[in-house]
Amino acid sequence: MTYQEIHDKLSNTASWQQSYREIMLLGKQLPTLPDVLKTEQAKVTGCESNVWLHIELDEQQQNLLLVGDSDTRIVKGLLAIVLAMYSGKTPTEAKQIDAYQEFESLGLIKHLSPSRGNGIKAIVETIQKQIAQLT
Amino acid sequence: MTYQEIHDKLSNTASWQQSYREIMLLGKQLPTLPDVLKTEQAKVTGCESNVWLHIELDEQQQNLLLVGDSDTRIVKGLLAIVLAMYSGKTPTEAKQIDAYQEFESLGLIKHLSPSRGNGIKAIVETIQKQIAQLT
Amino acid sequence: MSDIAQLRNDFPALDQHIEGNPLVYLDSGATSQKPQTVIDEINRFYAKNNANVHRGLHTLSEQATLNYEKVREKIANFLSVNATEIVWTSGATESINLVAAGLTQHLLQDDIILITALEHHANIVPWQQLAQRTNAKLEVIPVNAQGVIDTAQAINKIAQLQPKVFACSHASNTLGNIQEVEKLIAKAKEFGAVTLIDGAQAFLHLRPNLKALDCDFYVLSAHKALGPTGLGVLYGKYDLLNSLPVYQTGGEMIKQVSFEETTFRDAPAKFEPGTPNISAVLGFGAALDYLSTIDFATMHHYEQSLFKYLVKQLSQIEGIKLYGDLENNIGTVSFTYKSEHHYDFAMLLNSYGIAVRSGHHCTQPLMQTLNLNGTIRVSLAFYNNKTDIDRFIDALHNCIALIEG
Amino acid sequence: MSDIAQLRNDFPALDQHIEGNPLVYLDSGATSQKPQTVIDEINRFYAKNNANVHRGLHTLSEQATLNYEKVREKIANFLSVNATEIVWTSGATESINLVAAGLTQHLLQDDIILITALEHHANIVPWQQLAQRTNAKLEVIPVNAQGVIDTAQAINKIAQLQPKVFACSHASNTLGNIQEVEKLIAKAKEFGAVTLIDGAQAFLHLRPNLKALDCDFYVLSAHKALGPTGLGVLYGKYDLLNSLPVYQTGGEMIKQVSFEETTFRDAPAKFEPGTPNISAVLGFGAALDYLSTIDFATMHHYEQSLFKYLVKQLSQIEGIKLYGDLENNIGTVSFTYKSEHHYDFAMLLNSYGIAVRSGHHCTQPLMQTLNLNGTIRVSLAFYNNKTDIDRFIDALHNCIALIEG
Ligand SMILES: Cc1ncc(COP(=O)(O)O)c(C=O)c1O
Ligand SMILES: Cc1ncc(COP(=O)(O)O)c(C=O)c1O
Repeated sequence: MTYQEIHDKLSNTASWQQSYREIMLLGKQLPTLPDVLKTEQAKVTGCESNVWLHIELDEQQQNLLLVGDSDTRIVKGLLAIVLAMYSGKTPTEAKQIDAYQEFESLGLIKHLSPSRGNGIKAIVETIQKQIAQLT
Repeated sequence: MTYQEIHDKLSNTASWQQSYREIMLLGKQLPTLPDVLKTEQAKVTGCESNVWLHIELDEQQQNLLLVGDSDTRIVKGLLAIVLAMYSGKTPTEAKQIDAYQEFESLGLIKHLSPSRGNGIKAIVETIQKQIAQLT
Repeated sequence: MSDIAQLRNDFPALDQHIEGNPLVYLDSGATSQKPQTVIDEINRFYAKNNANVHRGLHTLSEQATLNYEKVREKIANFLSVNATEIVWTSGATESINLVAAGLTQHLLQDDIILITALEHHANIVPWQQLAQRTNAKLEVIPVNAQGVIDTAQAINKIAQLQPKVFACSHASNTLGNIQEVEKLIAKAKEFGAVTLIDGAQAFLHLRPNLKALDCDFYVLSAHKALGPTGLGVLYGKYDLLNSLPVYQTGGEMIKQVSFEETTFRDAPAKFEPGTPNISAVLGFGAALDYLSTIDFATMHHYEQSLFKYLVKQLSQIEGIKLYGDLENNIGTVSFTYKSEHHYDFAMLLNSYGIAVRSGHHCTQPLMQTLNLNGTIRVSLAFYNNKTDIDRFIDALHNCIALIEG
Repeated sequence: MSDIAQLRNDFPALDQHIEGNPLVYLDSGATSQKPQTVIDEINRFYAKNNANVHRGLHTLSEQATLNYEKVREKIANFLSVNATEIVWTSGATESINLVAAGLTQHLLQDDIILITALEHHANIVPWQQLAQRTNAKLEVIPVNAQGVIDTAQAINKIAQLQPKVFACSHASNTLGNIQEVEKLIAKAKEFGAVTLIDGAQAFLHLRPNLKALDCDFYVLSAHKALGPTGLGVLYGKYDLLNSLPVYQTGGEMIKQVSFEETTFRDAPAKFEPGTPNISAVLGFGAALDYLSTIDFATMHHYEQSLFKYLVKQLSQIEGIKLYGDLENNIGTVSFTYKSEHHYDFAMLLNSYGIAVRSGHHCTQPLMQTLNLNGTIRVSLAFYNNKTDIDRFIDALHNCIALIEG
């Protein structure tokens, strides 16, 4: 699903329960990461649940390839949203992304409270840091 | 001054200031203890100020003789009241004395709050303990 | 039961909506709610009586001191001990740390410190640190696959290991189990062990008589027992307590200070340096007064019947697995649903206004033993009611549907 | 000045009568009064938001955590440091104890710990204990007969002794003196000393910029700065702070616990085991917000002019002797009257509604140096006014008449 499709879906939810349902569905669509990729190094620290994340550039070294996983449904869904935001972007484009503002416009900002322990902040920071290193 | 005279004086005070004046006057009338009697052993613990106290029986071994001193005027005055209560009494009579109730009837009970640090409670307890040992 | 049901109205925080739903507070194990009288007392102190204690002769200070010391008597009466045996600390955690630090000289290499497998980190790590300092050994009484300690087995273990120190929770924060501490203490004392009971969870629900328990130390936190945050109690049998070396040092706890030498006062003053948490002590006094108005047998019966109802409802849901001792319990239950993550349940339940706790509950070793990464924990108090449980169970069904859907 | 004079109305406890007289509160050095906004915030927390922090995913817990962590940022901003450099403790006393305990491995036999002759017991005894543990030496920068530290002499002493640890109060609780800590810190750092400044008295009156002071540690108590009891702040330069070993252990401060091994989180979490004093942190946040609305220069000028007025009035009374530095002062003055006992004055003044402190003020060594058994101490804050001072001086004249009569 493209980020635009996600945006349209989530902007129309009527209740928290419905948006959780959509988020969890997004998570379900995200492929499970093979165990060999669930390395300590790929782990994003600062999440209450386990989150693994890999970022690379495609063969032409132009567009970002992101894969990730989490052991909880909700965080995996939120992760799917983040991955959709960044996937296929060039590093320069990716640097422009204000993930927080996107979550705000999705009506999900409440989920991103640091004390929720979902680590979205940590995920976004990890991505931005790795992009900076890639370029 | 006898305890009765003290009682009459203090029962007629119109203000805290006036009763403090009377208390301090009582203190002034209490002879200063010679330094040799201001021993560590004679010190009453539990007072914010220094209080020294000696209790004996007279030669006929019948009536209590009490002397004491304090380095503060107010505590010395309160001490004078306690000494007047007990002086000349037989140990048996002394055991009957409810110093707290006396202070209550003098309108001074507020002064005896343990947190005032004047140690009247400690003084009275010391007297009662020593009387018990004398007999 | 009708009287008890009214008490809920004394707790203002319970009367609110979360995400459009009435709040269902099932996280009393983390911290209890406070009755209005406690809030009022804190208010009164700051608005009318605010002063430091033990330091001033003026009226405000004197009143604050009197009231402050009265609460020490109140908690002492509550626990059936003497006021001089009560030390105010910043929490159960500090209480345990104070004792563990104080026992350093008490231990020799290879001496045994015995705890259990279901302790809170606060009743593990200070002992682990003590063991490291002294080269003593930390040993552990196991739990079974349900998370329950077999008392007979535990007694054997005590007899076999002959610990110098025995520390055990009165009730488990994760599972709610009530340990048979009286028997364990008696056995540990046969071998001269110093015994410490962590009553952080038990105090509110069991109102222990410490004379009867006969432990050397007992600790609790005011905030888990209707009182304010930042206050703990350490009870210690006087002579043993007073024999511990000073812990933190500073004002108030000293007899005499010079640059060459300092002498200290006797317990409890010796362990209370600096300005104490005066407003919390007064607030806790109001909490104890409040508790005193509730007949214990009535409260206990009410809590137990709520708990039984909760367990029954949960047991009927397919896929739910319950842990812990469901018979001897303060009213706390931990569960999992299939292999689902506790995080998702906690988040989803919250969207229905249900406040539960999820995770390892500061009992990671217990989680390792039970082979779990965490549980969903529901913890009750007497201000909960059947409606709370019904709302929770309804929401839980919905959450399962959301997750399975 | 008119604006400042209005602030008094924000402090409900000031508006009462003692023994029939209006309360004149001149004991802010013991503890400050609290503005209504602080009381309201504590109220709000318990009545609406009560929950534990860092532990729950539910809304109440999440809000409590957010608000709690925001206050860490507030105090960090206030002190011009980073939020990660702020540790919440139970008071200035605990803050100093934490550092003194943490420096145990830092010291070798005969190393020097340097303090001053006017420190509060809380900034003496923990260092004395540290010296005893490590066989280090406790050395003291003297004061003159007035109770004042000569900065040049102090600097010489630092150069001569080359201390490993230097601890000094920013302002004296007994005398109000402001020490020239910036210069002393700079000199001590030349020799690589670890520096700790006790800001318990200074914080409210001086609002220090710790980046500018450049000390390693700074401590304060919330209750002396319009905040609630039971809360202290420890600031530490991050790397040094984080290099200190863990102090108390328990929940929340750990990364991973097993019975074999425990790993700890980084500072500040590492030093904050157990449930913190949440309501006090939130109340202190309200105190900082309140302070932020008061222009510092205006407040300082007002306090200083009150102090000058107080000193002038006191100086005119025959038989009164003033101590301390009357130029560089936070607004606290200690005095004696002839050879009269401070106790009598405190008691008599109280009967006029005047709340002062008397005694050794937890500075026994300073009293020994000044050859006193105690003083009467008047300590001001910005909520005092000229009328307070006039009432106090009037009452003092009456007390003298009573005593001399
Ligand atoms: C200069 C100084 N340092 C330390 C302290 C100790 O503060 P607390 O009692 O709040 O821990 C005080 C309090 O009187 C003080 O005035
Ligand atoms: C069994 C048990 N012990 C100790 C503690 C620590 O209490 P506090 O965090 O109030 O210090 C807790 C709190 O969760 C607990 O449940």
